[in-house]
Amino acid sequence: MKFDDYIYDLSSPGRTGVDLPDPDVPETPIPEEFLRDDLPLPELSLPQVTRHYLRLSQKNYAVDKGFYPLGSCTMKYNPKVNEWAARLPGFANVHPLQDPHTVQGAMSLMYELQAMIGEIAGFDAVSLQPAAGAHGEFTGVLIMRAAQLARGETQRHKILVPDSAHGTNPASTSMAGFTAVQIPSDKDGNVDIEALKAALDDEVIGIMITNPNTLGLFESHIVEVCNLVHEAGGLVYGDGANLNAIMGIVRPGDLGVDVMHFNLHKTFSTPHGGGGPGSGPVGVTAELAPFLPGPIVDMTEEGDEYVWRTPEKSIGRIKSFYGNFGVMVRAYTYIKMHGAEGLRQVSEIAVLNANYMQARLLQMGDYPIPYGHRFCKHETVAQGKIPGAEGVHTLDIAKRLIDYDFHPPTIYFPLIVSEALMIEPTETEDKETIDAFLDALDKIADEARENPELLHEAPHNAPVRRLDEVRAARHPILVRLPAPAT
Amino acid sequence: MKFDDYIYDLSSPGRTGVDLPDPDVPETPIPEEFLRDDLPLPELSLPQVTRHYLRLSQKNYAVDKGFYPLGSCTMKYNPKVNEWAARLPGFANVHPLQDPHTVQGAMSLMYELQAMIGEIAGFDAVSLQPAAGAHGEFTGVLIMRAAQLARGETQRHKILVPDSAHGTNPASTSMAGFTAVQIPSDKDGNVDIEALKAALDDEVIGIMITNPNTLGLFESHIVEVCNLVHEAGGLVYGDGANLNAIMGIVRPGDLGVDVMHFNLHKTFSTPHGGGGPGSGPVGVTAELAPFLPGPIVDMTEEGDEYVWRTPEKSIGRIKSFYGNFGVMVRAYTYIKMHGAEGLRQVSEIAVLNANYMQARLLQMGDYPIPYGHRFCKHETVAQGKIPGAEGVHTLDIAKRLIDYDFHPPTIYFPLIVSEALMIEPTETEDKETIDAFLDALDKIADEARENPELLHEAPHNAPVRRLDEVRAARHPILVRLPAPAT
Amino acid sequence: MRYIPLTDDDRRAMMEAIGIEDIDELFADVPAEFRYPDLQLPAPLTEMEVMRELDMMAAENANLREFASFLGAGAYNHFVPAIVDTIISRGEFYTAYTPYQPEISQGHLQAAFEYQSMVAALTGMEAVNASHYDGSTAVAEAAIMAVNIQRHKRRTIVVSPTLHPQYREVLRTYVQGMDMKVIGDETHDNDFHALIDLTDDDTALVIVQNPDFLGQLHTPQEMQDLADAVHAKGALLAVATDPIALGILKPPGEYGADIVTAEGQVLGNSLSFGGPYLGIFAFRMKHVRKSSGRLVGETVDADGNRGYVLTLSTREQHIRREKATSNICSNQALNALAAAAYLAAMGKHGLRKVAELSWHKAHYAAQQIHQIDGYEVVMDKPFFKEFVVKCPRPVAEINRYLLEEYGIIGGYDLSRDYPHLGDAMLLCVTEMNTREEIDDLVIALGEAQSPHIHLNLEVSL
Amino acid sequence: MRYIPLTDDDRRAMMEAIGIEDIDELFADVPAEFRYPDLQLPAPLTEMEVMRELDMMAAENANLREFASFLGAGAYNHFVPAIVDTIISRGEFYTAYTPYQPEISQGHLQAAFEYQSMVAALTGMEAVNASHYDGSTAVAEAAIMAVNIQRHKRRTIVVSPTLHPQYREVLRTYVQGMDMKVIGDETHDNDFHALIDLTDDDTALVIVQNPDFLGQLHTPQEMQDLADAVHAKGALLAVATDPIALGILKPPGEYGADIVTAEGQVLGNSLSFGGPYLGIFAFRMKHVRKSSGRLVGETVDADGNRGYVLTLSTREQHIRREKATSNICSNQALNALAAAAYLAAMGKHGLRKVAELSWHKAHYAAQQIHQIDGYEVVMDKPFFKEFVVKCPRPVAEINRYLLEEYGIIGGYDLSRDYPHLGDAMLLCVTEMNTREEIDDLVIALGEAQSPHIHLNLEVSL
Ligand SMILES: Cc1ncc(COP(=O)(O)O)c(C=O)c1O
Ligand SMILES: Cc1ncc(COP(=O)(O)O)c(C=O)c1O
Repeated sequence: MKFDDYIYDLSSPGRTGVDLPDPDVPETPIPEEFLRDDLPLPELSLPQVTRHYLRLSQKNYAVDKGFYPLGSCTMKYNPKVNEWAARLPGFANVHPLQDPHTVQGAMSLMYELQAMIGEIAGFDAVSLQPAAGAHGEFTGVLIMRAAQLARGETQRHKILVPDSAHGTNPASTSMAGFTAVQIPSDKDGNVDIEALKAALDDEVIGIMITNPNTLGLFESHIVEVCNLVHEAGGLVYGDGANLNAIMGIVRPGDLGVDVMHFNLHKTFSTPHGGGGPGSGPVGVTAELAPFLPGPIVDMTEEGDEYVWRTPEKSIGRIKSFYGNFGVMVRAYTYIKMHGAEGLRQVSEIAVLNANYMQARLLQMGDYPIPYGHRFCKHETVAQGKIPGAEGVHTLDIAKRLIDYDFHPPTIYFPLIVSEALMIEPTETEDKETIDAFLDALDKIADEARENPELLHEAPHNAPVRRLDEVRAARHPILVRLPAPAT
Repeated sequence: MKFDDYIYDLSSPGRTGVDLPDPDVPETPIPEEFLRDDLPLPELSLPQVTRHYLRLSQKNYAVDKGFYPLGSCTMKYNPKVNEWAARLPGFANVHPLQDPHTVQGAMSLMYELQAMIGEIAGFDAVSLQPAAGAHGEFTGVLIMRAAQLARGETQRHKILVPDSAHGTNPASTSMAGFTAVQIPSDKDGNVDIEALKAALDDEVIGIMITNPNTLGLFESHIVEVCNLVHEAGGLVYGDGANLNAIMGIVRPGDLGVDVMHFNLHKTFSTPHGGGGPGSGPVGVTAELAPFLPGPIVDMTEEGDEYVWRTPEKSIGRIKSFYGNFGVMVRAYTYIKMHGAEGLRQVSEIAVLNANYMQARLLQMGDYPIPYGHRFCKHETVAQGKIPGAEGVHTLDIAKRLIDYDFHPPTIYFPLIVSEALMIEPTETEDKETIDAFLDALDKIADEARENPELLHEAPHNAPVRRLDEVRAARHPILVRLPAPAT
Repeated sequence: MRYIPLTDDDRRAMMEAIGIEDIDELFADVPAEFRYPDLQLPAPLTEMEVMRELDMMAAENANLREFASFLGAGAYNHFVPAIVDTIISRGEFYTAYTPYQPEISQGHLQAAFEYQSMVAALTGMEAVNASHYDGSTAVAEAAIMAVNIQRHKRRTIVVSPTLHPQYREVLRTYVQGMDMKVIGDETHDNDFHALIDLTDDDTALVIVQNPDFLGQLHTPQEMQDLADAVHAKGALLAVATDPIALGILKPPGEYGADIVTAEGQVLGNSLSFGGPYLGIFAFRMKHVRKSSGRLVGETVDADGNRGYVLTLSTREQHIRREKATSNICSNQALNALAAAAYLAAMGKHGLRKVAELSWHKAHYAAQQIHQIDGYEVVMDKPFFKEFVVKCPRPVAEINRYLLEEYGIIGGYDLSRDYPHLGDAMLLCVTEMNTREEIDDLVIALGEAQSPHIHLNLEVSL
Repeated sequence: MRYIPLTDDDRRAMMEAIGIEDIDELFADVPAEFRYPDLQLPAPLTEMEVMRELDMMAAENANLREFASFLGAGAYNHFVPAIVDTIISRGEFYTAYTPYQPEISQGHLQAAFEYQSMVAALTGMEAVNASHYDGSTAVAEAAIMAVNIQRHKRRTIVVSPTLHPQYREVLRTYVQGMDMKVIGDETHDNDFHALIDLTDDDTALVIVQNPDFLGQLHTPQEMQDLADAVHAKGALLAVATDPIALGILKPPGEYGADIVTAEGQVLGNSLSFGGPYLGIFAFRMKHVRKSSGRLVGETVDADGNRGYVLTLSTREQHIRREKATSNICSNQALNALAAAAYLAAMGKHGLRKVAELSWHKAHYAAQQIHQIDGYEVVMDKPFFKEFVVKCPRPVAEINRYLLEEYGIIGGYDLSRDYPHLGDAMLLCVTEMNTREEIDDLVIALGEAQSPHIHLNLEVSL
């Protein structure tokens, strides 16, 4: 009995999971020429569907199941009240094109959310439209360029991207039609100021900077970086993916960042959904506000009604409708439950947890931390280079962690740290869990030295053994349909 | 990292899962003398609570996970729309003592449900108050006695209960203050008519009869049984637990049953909840209607409003308020989605599935079926007496089925079949699943002969090995609290 | 159709295996004259249609997410954190049945064992069963258990007049066929001396409620004195209580109760128009073999690992049949799971705070109402979250005014159960009532006292 | 507080391990002058309070469970069976992230692979990615993919004027920084000849919608002819479609489309005021290495058992950075899961029936409306579930009348996007609209045509 068999293997002709009523209106014939011959969808009963997905779900690791210290992804606890909120009929069953009079509640939520996240990060205006962080980056880059074009600076086409940056930064740059120029990091993990200076010229649109950066380090020269870029006529894009480390601690807008995206699905506890949906609002300075994508929510001058407004010089719509509203509801709920003090505590504990992790790893000595001489912020980047176990790689360590019932950290990123293990505990983990994880790493280091095969062949307790990714890529099978009935 | 550790082991002083606001009113001191010293509840974070229960849940077998042919329990699919319905704020957030004007929707649902289940089983009046089948039995027995007392027949105190009956039948009898008299079954699994005749006298309140009975057999003499009892001045109680076999096929009320309980959590697809809540409405003939527990829902003579009414000679309230309303919502949803034709189909397929199971088992020959010469109804009772494997018992077979990823059938019941395996597939299972279950039984018979140890030590793949029930009963540990802090 | 997966081919193949040509053959043993009745049921609706219908039916009820309410009287509007529904909505939990096969039911069994333990902590008792149907039937089961403990030699149950009227009614329903007496509530005197006087050598059990139906509290000392007196007469004492109150109040286990019952709805279960609720049932370990209901016990598996099983089933109907301690089979397992999840999520600090908030808000409300001309709050004893208000006109009229003019669902009308109180209502205030709601109530009550107010009988929801 | 589990003891122990005395020390590298800003945020609410607030905010919106609606225009009120939410509410699914560790993500990976397969079946295409943000960004990604396939040698995108106006807007936003042209929608002529004429050797992609934004259908033959003509000019064809329509209509894969996009919201995703939705993206296998988005592939594990992994990641930003085919990282995985669950539950028969019901009801509505004096349904082409109605007065006024007098949410006002149509509305009818609603709409439209009707600007919800 394999309810988690491949879905088409559960199908049997004539079954259906959901009945629909017969038409309550006279029927209108559908012209033959339009009709498809066959509709090769599976035919299942509802009990089968239920069991299939329940069993599949049990093969998944998730935050609700255990520790998920995936660096850069802020896998914090997803509060259940958020889910309740997003499913309220007044939010879930509302059409985006309804008359604004009939959706004032939803618009007020967006209006308040715009204001609150602007306040948290120090921006004057916010558009909630982008669907994810990368989408926000793309939006931000277009805004930067639009602002410069408006100033007549048509020659600018380069965007500086630190070598520690997330892949979406250079990808967003070139997707927008610009040239990404890589800037090296210095020995402390900061942007190399000299290299930055050398790269700055009047072709530079600006820099994309992540702070804390992907090494988990606060860019100590951030103000200088912003000043240098501004002096060169450039703008500063802040990748806000790591905002969880600095809420109530410092506001990127105050530091000189001109435009920044938020990852509501990281910082503000909305669930990651197995890869999405996210939400990537963009905040900007007053100067850049006219370029935001629209519509955004505004209030009438009388202050008695919410209205849609598209900024005057908008780069245009970046997505249909207004963004991932369901995600906004969750983020709103979270922020309202925390307030200023609560959010600061979130960041403080996220950073405390990461530094505790880092301190104990340093003490353990088995996993080098290249920038361990500094306090980290919300995450720390170690290396899977266990002394005395040279044949063992980060991948092996990660797979072995699975046997200890943990989700592995992010691996092989950032690229500038070889054999990287990027560990982000978040503030919602307890000390016992972090300690257990550290103990597992400790044991794994011993195993690596004593019995490296154990690691090479890990995982041993997962629903499947190690998967052949090379084969998948060489002969890609992306779809499997039953052979058509003949 | 053991999130499914015992809950107190996850506790740490000072943690709390849910914050509450501070009072928004002036505080009133609580007199010292009333205050407790300590409140030894666990202290957990919400992420811990979430993981704890998610992990516990994964250690449970359930209908949503796979085949659960627990005889007599009708473990059919629990539709998800039922769950949606019961959680509607207009149902879930309504107080039972509200002014009836403000709960007309809920009362109309109850009114219609009373009518529909009365119609399905052929009764003139229904009370929805009993909380479960056994509660309904108890109610029914009290009604029977009250009716007879009203006729002045104070001498009656015995209730006849066939030896195949469910344990709740005799238990309800004696809980009501009466004497249960056991009636044997005949060789065809029916009530032994001669024995019945012999037992009938003017001390008999009536008989409790289950039809189809717990052997899965339709009582072929049912009309005669009812007549005999009635002739002796007795009443017939129908245990409606097995209604799933006969909806649209025959109505117990038509056959002569005077009072019957329904198990909404069996027949009408409401979930079993790990043991409850159920709902055990009682239906009666017009003659017995005045004795029903109340209040029940009635309609004003003008037909414009639902009102509460307690029958004139009511045995009294059997439970606070009106019964398990949340369960009623689910049953109502189910019945409304089926209609007369759909319910008949439910019963037909439930019986088809059971007979297919029985036919193939008979053909297999490894599991004797004492009454296999008759068609069964919704379930069949086989025996764990595998030829050539005398040391193997039903318990071993059941535990071995777990290794094949099935929930075992009901075992050792009914008591009149030794080594009973009581198998109820229900109508919501597909043929592939039933076949896979039969294949597993087939393999297990071979294993029993070839490698009985495999069965004695089963299960091998469950979250725990076989549990020591004797030890649990000998030194009962029902509560485990941390030692008080000193 | 609907949830039936068999295809036509399947049916044919199965009929062939059975050796029939028509499903009707399987029903040949059903008396022909009654076979295939023509059921008069509404035409079937698809899921889409039934959702629309139910949405409309539900909207016809005034629900407490939209209306302020001061109703209690045995069912309470306490806060249920979202986590509770998340947990009880897990298919693995709610679509399982009684854990007859412990090896594949450890999730439920452990959760139930934890429920027993947390309720033991809360009540101060040594043992707790897995649930009864609700607060009322738990009381009735307590009476039967006491008689069983006394080997049926004592057969009188003495009940306090301030035990919930419905509980007393259910108790009487339960014991009507047995040779038992229920006395004590003939007067309305809420004084323990009267109960003690009634207790004699036929008394099996004395049942009181604390906080009682009228919200009033007896001090732990009064309770202990009662227990001592009852015990001195050879009887047992059962206390029905409010689990929320136990967040701050000394538990019955500390003042001599032999059996503790409670309506557990307040612990994470929605109001649901009266059910399903949760009968909490706790007792002294020495009486365990006379106790009713399912019990989960700790044990070990074949490898020596800790595990949980149903235990002491020899008390139960499926083993003991007519000699069982109770007929209960299906219980309120999922409601007990909700209670466990609630207690785990609220924890020590959360539950305490819920209790404190209820206390403070109820007392604030009582003080305000007491000051309204024409109203009088009965304050002869301390109370927890409910209190009695004597009103200047019939409660039904006042309540209608509150509802129509303020959208407030008023208190419980005591005139039927406690006529000696005159026009009196039982008001309940919990952490869910905001100060604004209370202040509105006070204003509305003030207005409602005039008998000249015009009442429009139509309520628009 | 809230979701933070550390106790004071924990904090102390951790600070000691780190070697600090105050958490502030961890932030010493943050510029002091900007450290610890005084954030002006609303005071924090507890869960209980926030639920009350959100309940009230949500109630301020007219929701389609209470109001009849004929709005479509890219977001549709189709039926979502309860099973879908049951599935996507499983914590194991929705609290996971991108399955970077396939061994503990087989549940999600298999579900995503099944999504790809079912969407391939539906669209008639060979390959499908794991999702884009929505229907609009899927179109923009198609344009970029086409330019990549053409190695940037062709840089013009020809779009039909009846491609959703927002999709065209998003496309233009996307390519504004690239040396690319978007043409074709300067006129409102919904004729393929014009598009074919515009297609030249700079054309990378021609994008049409079928059924188009105005609901109209091109025959498979017209579509095939278009595809042939486009291909003959060396360009590719992308078709944006409606997955529900494909329940009955010949899929784009059968008439020559190279890329198929769609708004997948209709497949089991709630309207949610515009998002999160689902960008469906299907294409020919030969273009797989230029495709954007995540792809799940089948493979085997070390024991040779079937399993699933993310594959061809070398196209993606985390590997290829500035050379990636797209910048997408987080996608709409959970919405794709909802779509998979929906397709699995509805299956072949259910989806067909949804499509048929939408067809029949829309046609019934169109016929009725066409008969109302002053209204005219544009019928020059067949349509699926949406159609254009020319109205006797501004649509905004009519809609306000429908809403206020009948609680009906009317159609989409076309006057901004298609001014040449005059006062015209795009009406959408699905299986969710009952005949009664349609008949009410017809009556209401009839009444609303009089310009003398008094309109009260206050909507009461
Ligand atoms: C540092 C950083 N920047 C940008 C992104 C992209 O965000 P999204 O996945 O929401 O598109 C991520 C996501 O992992 C990230 O970690
Ligand atoms: C035949 C029969 N009668 C009565 C009952 C008792 O029903 P309940 O568990 O709802 O009390 C059962 C339950 O299993 C049963 O199978």
